[in-house]
Amino acid sequence: MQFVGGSALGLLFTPIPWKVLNDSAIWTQNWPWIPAPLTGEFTSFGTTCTLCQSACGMRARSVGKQPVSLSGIPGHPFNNGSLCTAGILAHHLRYHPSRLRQPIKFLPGTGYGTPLSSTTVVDEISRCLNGNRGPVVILDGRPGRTASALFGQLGEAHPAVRYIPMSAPAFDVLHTMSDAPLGPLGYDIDGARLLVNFGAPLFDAWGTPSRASKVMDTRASKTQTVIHVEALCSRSASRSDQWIAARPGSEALLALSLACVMIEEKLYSAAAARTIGDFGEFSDYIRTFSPEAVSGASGVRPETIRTTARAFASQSPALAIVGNDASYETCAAVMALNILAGTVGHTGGVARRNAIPDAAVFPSSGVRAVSLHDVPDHSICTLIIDESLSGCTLSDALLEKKLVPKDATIISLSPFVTSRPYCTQYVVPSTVMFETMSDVPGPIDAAVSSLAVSAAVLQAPDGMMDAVQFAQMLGRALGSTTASGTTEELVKQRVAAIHASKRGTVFAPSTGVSTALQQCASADELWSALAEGGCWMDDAARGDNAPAAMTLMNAFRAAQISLPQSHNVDQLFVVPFAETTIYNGTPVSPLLSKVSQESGLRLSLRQAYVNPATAMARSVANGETISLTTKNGSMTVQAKVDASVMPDVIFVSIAGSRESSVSAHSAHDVRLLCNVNENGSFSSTPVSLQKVTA
Amino acid sequence: MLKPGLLRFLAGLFFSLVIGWYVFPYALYEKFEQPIQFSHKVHTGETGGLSCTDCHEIKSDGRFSGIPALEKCASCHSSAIGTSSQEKILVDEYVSKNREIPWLIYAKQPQNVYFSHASHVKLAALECTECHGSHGSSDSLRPFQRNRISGYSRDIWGSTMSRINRASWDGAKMDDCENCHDRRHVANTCLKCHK
Amino acid sequence: MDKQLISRGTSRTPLPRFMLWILPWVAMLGIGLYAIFLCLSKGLNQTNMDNRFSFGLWIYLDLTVIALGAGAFFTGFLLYILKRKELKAVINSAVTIGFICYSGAVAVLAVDVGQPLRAWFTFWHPNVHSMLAEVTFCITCYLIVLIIEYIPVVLKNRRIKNVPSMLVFEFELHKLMVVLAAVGTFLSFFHQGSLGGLYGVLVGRPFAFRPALGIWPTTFFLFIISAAAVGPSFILLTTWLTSKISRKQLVKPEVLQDLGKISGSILIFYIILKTVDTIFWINSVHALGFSPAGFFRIQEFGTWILFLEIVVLGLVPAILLLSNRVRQNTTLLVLSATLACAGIVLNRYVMTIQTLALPTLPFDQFLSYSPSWQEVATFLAVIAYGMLVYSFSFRYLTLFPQEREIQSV
Amino acid sequence: METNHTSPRYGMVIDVDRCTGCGNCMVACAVENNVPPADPKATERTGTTWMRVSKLENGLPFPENRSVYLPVSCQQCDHHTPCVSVCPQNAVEYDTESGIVAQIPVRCFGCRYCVTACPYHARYYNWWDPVWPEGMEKTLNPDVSTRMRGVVEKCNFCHGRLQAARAKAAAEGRRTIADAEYVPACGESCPTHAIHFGNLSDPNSDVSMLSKDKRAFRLLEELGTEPKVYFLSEQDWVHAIVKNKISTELKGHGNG
Repeated sequence: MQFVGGSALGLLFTPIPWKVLNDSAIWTQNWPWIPAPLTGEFTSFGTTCTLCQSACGMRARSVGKQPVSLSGIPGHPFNNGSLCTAGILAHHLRYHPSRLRQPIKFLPGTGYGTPLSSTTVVDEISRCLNGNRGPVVILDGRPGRTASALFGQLGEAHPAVRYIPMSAPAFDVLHTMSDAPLGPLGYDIDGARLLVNFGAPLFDAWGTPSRASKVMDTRASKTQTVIHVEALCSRSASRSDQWIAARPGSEALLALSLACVMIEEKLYSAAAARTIGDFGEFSDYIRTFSPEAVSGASGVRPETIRTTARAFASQSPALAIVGNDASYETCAAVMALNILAGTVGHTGGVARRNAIPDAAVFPSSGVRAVSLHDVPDHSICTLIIDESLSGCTLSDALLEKKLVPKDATIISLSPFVTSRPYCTQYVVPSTVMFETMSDVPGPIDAAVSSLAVSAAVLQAPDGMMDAVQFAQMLGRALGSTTASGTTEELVKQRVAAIHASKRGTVFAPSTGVSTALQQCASADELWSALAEGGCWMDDAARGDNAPAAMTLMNAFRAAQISLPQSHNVDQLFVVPFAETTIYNGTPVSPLLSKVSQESGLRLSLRQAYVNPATAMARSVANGETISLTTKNGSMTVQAKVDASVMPDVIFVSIAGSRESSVSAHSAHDVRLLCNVNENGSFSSTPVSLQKVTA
Repeated sequence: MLKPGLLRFLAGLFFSLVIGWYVFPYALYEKFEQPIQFSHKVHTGETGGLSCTDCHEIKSDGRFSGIPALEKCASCHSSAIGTSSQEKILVDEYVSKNREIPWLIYAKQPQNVYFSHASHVKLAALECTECHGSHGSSDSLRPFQRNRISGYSRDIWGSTMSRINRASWDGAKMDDCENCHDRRHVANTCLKCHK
Repeated sequence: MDKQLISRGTSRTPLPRFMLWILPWVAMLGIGLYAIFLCLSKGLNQTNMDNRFSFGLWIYLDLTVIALGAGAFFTGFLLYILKRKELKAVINSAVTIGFICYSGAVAVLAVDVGQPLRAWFTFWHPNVHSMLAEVTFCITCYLIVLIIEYIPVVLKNRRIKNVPSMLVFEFELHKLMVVLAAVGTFLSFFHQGSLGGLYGVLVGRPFAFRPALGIWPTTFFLFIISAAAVGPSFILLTTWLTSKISRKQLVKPEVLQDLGKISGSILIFYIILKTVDTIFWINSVHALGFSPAGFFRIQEFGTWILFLEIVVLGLVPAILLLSNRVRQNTTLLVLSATLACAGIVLNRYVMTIQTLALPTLPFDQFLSYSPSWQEVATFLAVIAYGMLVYSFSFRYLTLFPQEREIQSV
Repeated sequence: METNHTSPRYGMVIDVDRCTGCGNCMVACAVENNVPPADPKATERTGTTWMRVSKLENGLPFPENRSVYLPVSCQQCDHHTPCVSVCPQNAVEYDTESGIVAQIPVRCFGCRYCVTACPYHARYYNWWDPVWPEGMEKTLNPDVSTRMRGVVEKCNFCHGRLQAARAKAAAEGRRTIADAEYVPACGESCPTHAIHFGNLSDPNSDVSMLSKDKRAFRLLEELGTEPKVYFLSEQDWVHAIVKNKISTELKGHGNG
């Protein structure tokens, strides 16, 4: 007893209790399961973002070669120091939890897959391609890359292979309206005085991320006006000069109504009208869509339509643009507006870009590329998709329509495990940004062709392929020849060919200025400027470049636009809603939870915007769960009551639908609820809403 | 004559004191040998001719290179210069295999501390010995001692458990930083050092 | 063994019955300990607290039990300093309740903080401006005082008393009681006050913020007075409850009436001050850019809650307790004491929970919060712990010295 | 003395008319400051966003409804800083050399009193231990320490960047740094250049001049906490709503 007492007292005069107290507190400050940052030399390097086609120049701060943060390169002609939300997190994609480590073969329709070895998958793909079952279609979500050229070569060399470059849907339609090939297209937004935007998230990662800043900077000088048409006051709508709230699905009617006013009041470009072969028929057709006739369906007052049409005609050059998820008829109607205004091929309109001068490297047989729209329904037996790039998405519904029912094989190149496992048979793991050399075509909102390069700085995991290697692998499997060489060699050849053309300007991040390519002494100098995050931009096409002959009515006959009979005032509609294109469908960094799950700044998966009046009428409070039922199925979502959205329309998030897991492809996917348009986009669909009580 | 109760009490007291002051400090730390026995003495001064900053340099952006990477060693020792067994390990195990040497860093700061050698060496003009003592003239590398609870190097607490009568380089606890800042009338705000 | 531990001259229920009585409390404590284990090992994500409701059920519990436990210091103060000898009948019970409330509160606090192993930083690197530092210091010290006060109660147990050295120890400790009562009063004064100051200093929470009188916000003083007012009421209540449950008369009726009278006279003083404070608050909150009516126009928290707190659960029991006729009637007396206790429970709820539910920023929303089962289980564990300690103390220790006297009559 | 000049007081001016609410500042902040992705169970109220963009609405029904986005980080209160005085163990400190309100997570023991004290809801408690997907821990910024569960953290104007800028200046023998050398991640990442940052003590700095603009306002100005984060807006309704704080009561019950 006394001994214990003595020890206890003695203990207080030793370091034991105090040091243990101290060190155990320090232990909590350095828990071994909390990761610590890397240590090593702190440097930086420049590169180009490959998440979308905008080709933003970015500077990576890095520990050794490992990027730890990304920022835009100031002065860059495309992004001028800005990046989009996904771009800032591009260095995380390499470590995405759903990153595919080895090839997978899926049991069709189930979502269950088994891993394959790299050699087996090549054998199986080879057997599959040579099975002589029917047409093989290669879809290229981002034309203009070196890999695209190789895919194109496959299409030219092999009779069974069709190469389909996927450009913006509006441009696809414009191509079909022109009697002669138009070549590469882009929007010359910088040159436009008036911009009428049919729902494109102009200020939210649709084009270059510096676009919002550029438009705001013109406000002081009032050199550019932006009119935004959308059913909710989105980020882009609220920052535009004018917002026209139109019912979802009425964009095509509204555009045709603008065209109607232009024709009625003879506000169209006479020169442009002369090039339209079926102008008379078109004029007759368009008169059906008078502002008064369209007003009811669109919810837009006739005076607004007339004023907008007059502005569109008078504030030349005026440009109408449309989002990438727009329906075929919207694209056709909006492009018809540009044609009527005579701004196709003109400054401030739809720009016709010169092709990249790389014919020396990739000679083309001149076979016109096929559009997916022209491929007959239910005809594709084997589909090859290059999904190695984030940000380019294809409509599942459209693919389903084009594939041979139940018996089609899809072969996908993808970095992530969750790309369409329900209908894909083979997924070949691909490299991601920072692991591979890649060249990037220019943004949709640039008037000229361009090229930028993203270099490989980190070692790709074993067994990963980039798109060029994938094309070469397919070539070997098909017995066709494709350009040989490593990706870097091929891209370098392309750059050398551009240098040889002496066309355009080059932006070098090291100096921060753009200079004429003619002053660039060697191809190596051009290469090093591009490799550190610079870009080459072609000269603008000179003079009047308007298309010589157009035929419009084919497209409108296909579109079958009609005025809705009567509008039931109590009917609710559901619309799939993606706030920004970059999050749509492809995996993004898990850190984007900051803007959705952790803050509610943007909708998360299974959330929907509901107008307060709509919610109140059905006793739904903010945050409550609602069940949505259409004739196609039903799903439950969380209601986010928001006064900026149109009453009687439920905007359901599709962001990240493919992120989570295979089970996300069950009937709970909002896209399966909605009616599908001709081009795979979704129209607003009548829906019934029930409050779900826990 | 002491009562037996008191005796037992004193025995307990003595027992605790011995355990606390002799056994505990020894048992608290785990010892590790460095991968190579490096002699600062051979490399510096008249024999080697190198100064501290030749290997431990401050980069132009103010970041400190800390313990030099293998590249630095290899710039002289691409093949063996002398005959020592330690140099042979360096060349055979690390330089020729291009493997970084897993040095155990005595003065390693916790990751919540931002210590700028640039401001202490270039602005305050402190000598290396102020904090690192005679490490630069040592002939061999003492074992690295790691606190079993906190994981810190023993150099943070200092060589003596009581922390009485220490030299300026013996210990690098926050108190030591603060005292030096106080003496030199430098601010002792949290953000001065913590990140 | 059991029989030998029970105080001489008192009778207690048979052991099996006692076991049956404590069993549910033991189970409750067990579940609570499991919840505490979850919170400590996995972190506070086990609770429903969040960055907006960063204080929840536990802080509310702490504030409430410490207010109710104030009976210990205040009875001690009255007995030893003001020499109100009649309170000797309940002092042991008061000390036990104080000990339970404070040790329970400290235990919950240790779970409530994210890094309990760093809690000693408060003593090593204290911020003297922080109300919480003041609370921590005083509560720790006062808990030590309560332990020392509780030890003699334990040592008076029939068996322990047989050990001579223990008897000496008890005797020596007893001589300290006056000093301890004084120290306890001093410490209690500060931590009851600082608990009030805890919310009163929050300039960012205009609903709770109060201007300073000297260096402390007015809530500092209101908390001291309200705790002093309700402490005797709570002792009255617990004594009556114990008596009902054990079916024994434990104290003379005058003792309870005295407690009620003390409680009532302080309560009326408190209510006057509280009313004055509220009026001042209504007139000063405009200066912070908030409308006082706005706070009550939101959702569930209407002005009725203010009325309930000040009038129904404040003024009414105060007047009742001050009436001789009411005090003569045990039922009314107990009812009034219950109302008074409920008033303080509500006051602490308003201070902690309502303050956090109200928006501050223009885009904030009114928030709701409901505790997770882990929080509730931890809360109940404290109650179970209290019941157990009190039950054992009542069975084996002399909590009510008058009991033997009354029973022998 | 180490400093013989007036210490800088860093501040921020955010032009809400330019803010599109894209969220770049939020993710750039998380990257810079090693804030982990959300735990699967995290919500708007338990997530950690040192910078959080909130939507401020004019309260009118569709289609008159308009909104602006307010990026709200720690407002770096200069006076009566609500969180500094409440911390029991000095884990919160007003940094006299930069005007930054410092939060030292390794000192913090997670009592959350400061979280309660902050009217701007700018303080975040770590409800979970941080978890990064395997490999992603390689992308952590070496200039900022990672935190553990059970402690509070918040914006410190990317203090790691200030320390890096100071180290660079020290290497060049300078004791002061220019405004352009130190920009927090949110300001750098803003695609519309809505976030201005600099030294408010320098009357000629960009932020000093903008803070005196008639479009400028601060949040909860009457509390007297003197925030060093200013907002700019030309829209009268924004000023009106910010002044009349409690008017949002009609928004009703929120779980978010």
